Amino acid sequence: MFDLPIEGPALFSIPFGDIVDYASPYTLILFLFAALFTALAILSRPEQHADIIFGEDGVYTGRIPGPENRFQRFMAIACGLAAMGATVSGDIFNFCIFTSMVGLTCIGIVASSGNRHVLNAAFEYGIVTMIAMIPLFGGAAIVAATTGTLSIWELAGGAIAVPFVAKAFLVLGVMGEGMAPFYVAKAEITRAQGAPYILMIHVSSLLIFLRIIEIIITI
Amino acid sequence: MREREIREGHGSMVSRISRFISDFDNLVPAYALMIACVALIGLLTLPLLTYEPDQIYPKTLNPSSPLNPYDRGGAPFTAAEVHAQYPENAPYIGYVTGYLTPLSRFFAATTQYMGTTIVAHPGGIIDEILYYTRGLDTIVETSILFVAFAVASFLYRRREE
Amino acid sequence: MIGEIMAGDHYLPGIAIICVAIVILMTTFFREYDDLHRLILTGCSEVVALCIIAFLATDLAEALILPGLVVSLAELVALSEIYINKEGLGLVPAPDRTIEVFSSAPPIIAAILVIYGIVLSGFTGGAVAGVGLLFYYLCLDHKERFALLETVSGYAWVLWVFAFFIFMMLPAYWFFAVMMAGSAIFVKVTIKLALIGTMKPDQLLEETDHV
Amino acid sequence: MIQYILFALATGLLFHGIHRKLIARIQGRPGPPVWQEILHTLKFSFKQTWIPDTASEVHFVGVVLISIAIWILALGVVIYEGSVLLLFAIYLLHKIVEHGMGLSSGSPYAKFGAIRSVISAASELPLFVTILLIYYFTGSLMLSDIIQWQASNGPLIIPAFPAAVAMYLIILSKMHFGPFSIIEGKEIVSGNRTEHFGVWRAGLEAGFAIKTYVLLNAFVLIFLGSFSLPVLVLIMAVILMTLSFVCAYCPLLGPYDTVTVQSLVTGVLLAYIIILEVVL
Amino acid sequence: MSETLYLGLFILIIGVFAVAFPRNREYLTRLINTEIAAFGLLLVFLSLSETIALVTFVAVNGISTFIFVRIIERRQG
Repeated sequence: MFDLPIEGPALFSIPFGDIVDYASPYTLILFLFAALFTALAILSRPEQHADIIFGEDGVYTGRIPGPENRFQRFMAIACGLAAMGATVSGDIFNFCIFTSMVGLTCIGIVASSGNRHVLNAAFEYGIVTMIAMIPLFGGAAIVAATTGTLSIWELAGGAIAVPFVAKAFLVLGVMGEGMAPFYVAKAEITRAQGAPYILMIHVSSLLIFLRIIEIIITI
Repeated sequence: MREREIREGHGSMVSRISRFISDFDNLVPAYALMIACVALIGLLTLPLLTYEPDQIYPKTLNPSSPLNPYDRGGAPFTAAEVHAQYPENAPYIGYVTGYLTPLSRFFAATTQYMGTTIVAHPGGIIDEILYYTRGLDTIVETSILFVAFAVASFLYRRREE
Repeated sequence: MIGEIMAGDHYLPGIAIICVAIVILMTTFFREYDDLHRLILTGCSEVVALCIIAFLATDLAEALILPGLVVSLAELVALSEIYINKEGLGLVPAPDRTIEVFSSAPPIIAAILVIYGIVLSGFTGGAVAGVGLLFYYLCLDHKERFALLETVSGYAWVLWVFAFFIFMMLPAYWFFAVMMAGSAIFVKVTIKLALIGTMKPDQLLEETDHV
Repeated sequence: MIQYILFALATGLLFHGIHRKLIARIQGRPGPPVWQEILHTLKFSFKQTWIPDTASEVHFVGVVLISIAIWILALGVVIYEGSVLLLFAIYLLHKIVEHGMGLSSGSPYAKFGAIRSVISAASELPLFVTILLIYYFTGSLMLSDIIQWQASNGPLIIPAFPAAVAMYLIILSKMHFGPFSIIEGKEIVSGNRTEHFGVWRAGLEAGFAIKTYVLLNAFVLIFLGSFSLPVLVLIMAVILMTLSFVCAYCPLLGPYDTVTVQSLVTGVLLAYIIILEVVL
Repeated sequence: MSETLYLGLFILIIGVFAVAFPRNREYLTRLINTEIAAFGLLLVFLSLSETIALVTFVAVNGISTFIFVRIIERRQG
C-alpha cells in the first residue's frame, strides 16, 4: 500500500501474482466511470441515424441492422472491460497490454460501418495504433531494464529514477493507442452510427490518458 | 504544387498548422514526427540510462545442461529458485519451473540440443511467468487475439456473403 | 551467468542503434502516403519494438515478447481486413497454383508442424501448429466448419481463464492448471491462426451460412 | 453538503447571467437581467419534456444525470480539498458528457456539435502541463497541501504564472460564447444541446452552473490560496468578468484553429518546463 | 556471442534503411526488405539466448508475411 500526495491513499489491492491491481480514490473513480459506460452500452439501444438529403426537404432515419448492432455492442463491451483493466492495473506492462486492447477494440467498434469515409479514418487510426507499439512497449521495456521492475508500487514516489525517455515513450504510446489529443481521425470516426458504442471510444481513450498521467507523475 | 498548397494551407501560421492537422492523412506523419523527436532525445540523453543489474527473473546460462538455455534448476514437484516481484503473492512459485513432463525428461536424457522444446513443453520458467506470476498479461493477450479475429471474421463474412 | 553480464554491457549501444533505427523508420512515415505501404511499414516497426524488449535480456523479456508478438499480429489481422473492406478489394480469380509440391507436401509439412506444435504447447506451440494448418488450408481444398472451430476456440479460451483462476485461488493444484493452460492456449492460438488460412478470396463458404 | 451544492448552483447560474449581461453591455446591447439564467432553469424544470423518437433513450437521459453527478463530485473534491488530479479527471470526463449529449439524440445538428466537441478535446493538453507544473513547484497534488504551500511561500501564480495562464485558457474554453466554444456555434443551431429541452435542459444547466463554480473556485484555490467565502466569491466574480471581456472581444475561432492555439500554448509550456528542469 | 549481437543490430539497421529508402517502390520489394530487419532481430534473439521468442517469432512472422502477400495479391489482382 502506498500513500502519495498525488491521488490519495491506496484503498485496496487485488494481487494476481506479480501484477497487483490497486484502487486509489482516483483510479476507483475512473474504474467506476468505465463500468458505468459499459453498462450504458449494454442497456441502451442505439439512436436512429438522421440523414438530411441535400436538395430535398426530407429527413430520413434509419436503424443499424441487427448483426452490425450486435457486433458493435460486443466490441463496446470489450472496450469497456479493457478500459476498466487499464484504470486499475498496477503493472506498467499490463497497463500497456490493456491499452493496446483499447486501441484495437476502438477500431473494431467502427469497423462494421459501411461508410467509406469512416473506414478510411479508422484505417489511419489503426496505422497509428500499430506504430504506437514502439513507444508503448519500448517505454515499458526501458523502464524494466533501467529500474529492474515493472510494478508501479515499487517505482512510486521517485525512489527509483525512471528515465525521461521511458516516460515520454509511454505517454506517446498511450496517445497513439487512445488517440487522446489527436482527434482528427476520431472526429471522422464519430460520424459512424451507434451513439452508445461510439461514445465508448472516447470514454476509453480519455480514461487511459488520465491513467498514464497519473502513472508518470507517480513513478 | 497546387495539391501541396491545399495540403499545407496558406495564410497565417496558425491557419497553416490548422489546415495541416485537419487532414487526417497527415495524422500518421505528425505522430511519426513526435516519436522521432523523442527517439532523438533518447539518443542525446543516452548516457543517463543505466542497465539495472538487479533484475527480476534473471537469466543464468549453463551450456552443459540439456535444458540450456533455460536451466533454472529445481526437481519435479519441488520449488526452484525464482526471483519474482512479489513472491508472497505466489505461494507455489518455482514448482512450474522445476517440473518436467515424462516426455521432456526423455528428451533431456537423450539429447543435449532440445532445451527450447523442453521448456516450451508444459513446465519451465516461461510457463511459470506466463501462466502464474504474470497470468493476467496472458489473459489480456488472448483476449486481444480473440477481439482481432472477431473483427476480421466479421468483416470477411459480411464481404463474402 | 553469461546472459546477465552481456546484457548490461551491451544495453546502451543496443538502445542507441535502435533509436537510430526508429528515427530512420519514422522519417519514412513522414514521406509515405500510400496506405498499403504504411501497413507494410508497421510490420517493420513491430520488429523494432520487439528489439527494444529483447534487450531486457532476462526471462521476463521473453514473457513480454510473446504478448507483444501476439498483439502486433492481432492488430495486423484486423487492419488488413479493414483495408480490404475500405478499398473494396473484392473477389479476384485465384492465381493458378497447380504446382505439384503444393498438392503433395501440405499434409506432411502440416503434420510435422502440428505434432511439433503439440509437443511445444502454449503460445509457441500454437503459433507453430497454426503455421502448419494455415499452409494446409491454403494449398488444399477444404470444407472446414468455420463456426465450429470458433466455438472450440472460445471454449479453449474459457478453459485458460479457468486455469488462471486455479492458479490464483487454489495454487496447490498448479499442476492441473499448467496442463490446462498449456493445452487451452495451444488450441486457441492454433485455431485462430489456422482460420487465416481459410480466409481465401476465391472461396465462397456455403458452410457458414447458418452462423 | 446539500446547502453547499445549492449555493454553488445558484452562484454558478448567477455567474452565467453576469457573463451574458457583461458581454451584451460590451457589445452595446441591453442584455437580459443577471438572474435570467436562474429563471431559465426554473422555467425549464416545469416545461413539457419528452425524449425524441430517434434518440437512444437510456443514453439521452443518462448523460444529464452523469453531468450533474460528476460536477457534484468535483465540488466535493474542492470542498474537502482532495486531489487536483481527480478534479482535472472530472474536467476531462465532462468531455464525454458533451459527446454523449450530441450523439445520443440522433439529430444531425447535435451530432455536428458532438463531432466538434471531439475536435476541441485538444484542451486536454494545457491541462496536462498545468498539472505537471503545479506538481513541480509544490511536490504534491492534494489541494490541502497546495494551500499550505501557498500559506508559507506566497501565491502559486507568481512562480507558476504559465500554468495559471494555461488553466485560465482551460476555463475560457468551457465558457459560453467564448472563442473556443465551437460546439455551440450558431451555424449548427444549438450544437449538442439542440435536442435536450424541458427538465433535461434544466439538469444540464444545473450541471454546467456547478461546473463554472467549481472551475473558478479551483483556480482561486490553486493559484491564489484559501479565502473566506465572501472574498472567494468576489475574486471568482472578478476572474469571471475578465473571462467575459475576452469572450466579448474574441471572435469564435475555426474548429481546428482552437486545436492549434491550444497545442501551441502547450508547446510553450512544455518548453518552459524543460528550461526549468535544465536551468534550475 | 557479442559478435552475433552486433551483426544482428547491423542487419536490423540495414533492413530498416532498405525499408525506408527502397530502390523501387513495389509492395513486394518492401515486404522482402522488412524480412531483412526481421532477420536482424532473429540474430539479436539468438545472441541473447531468447530461443522461445525466436521460434515464436519465426512462426508468427510467417503468418504475417502470408497476410501481407494476401493483400498485395488482391491489390494487384
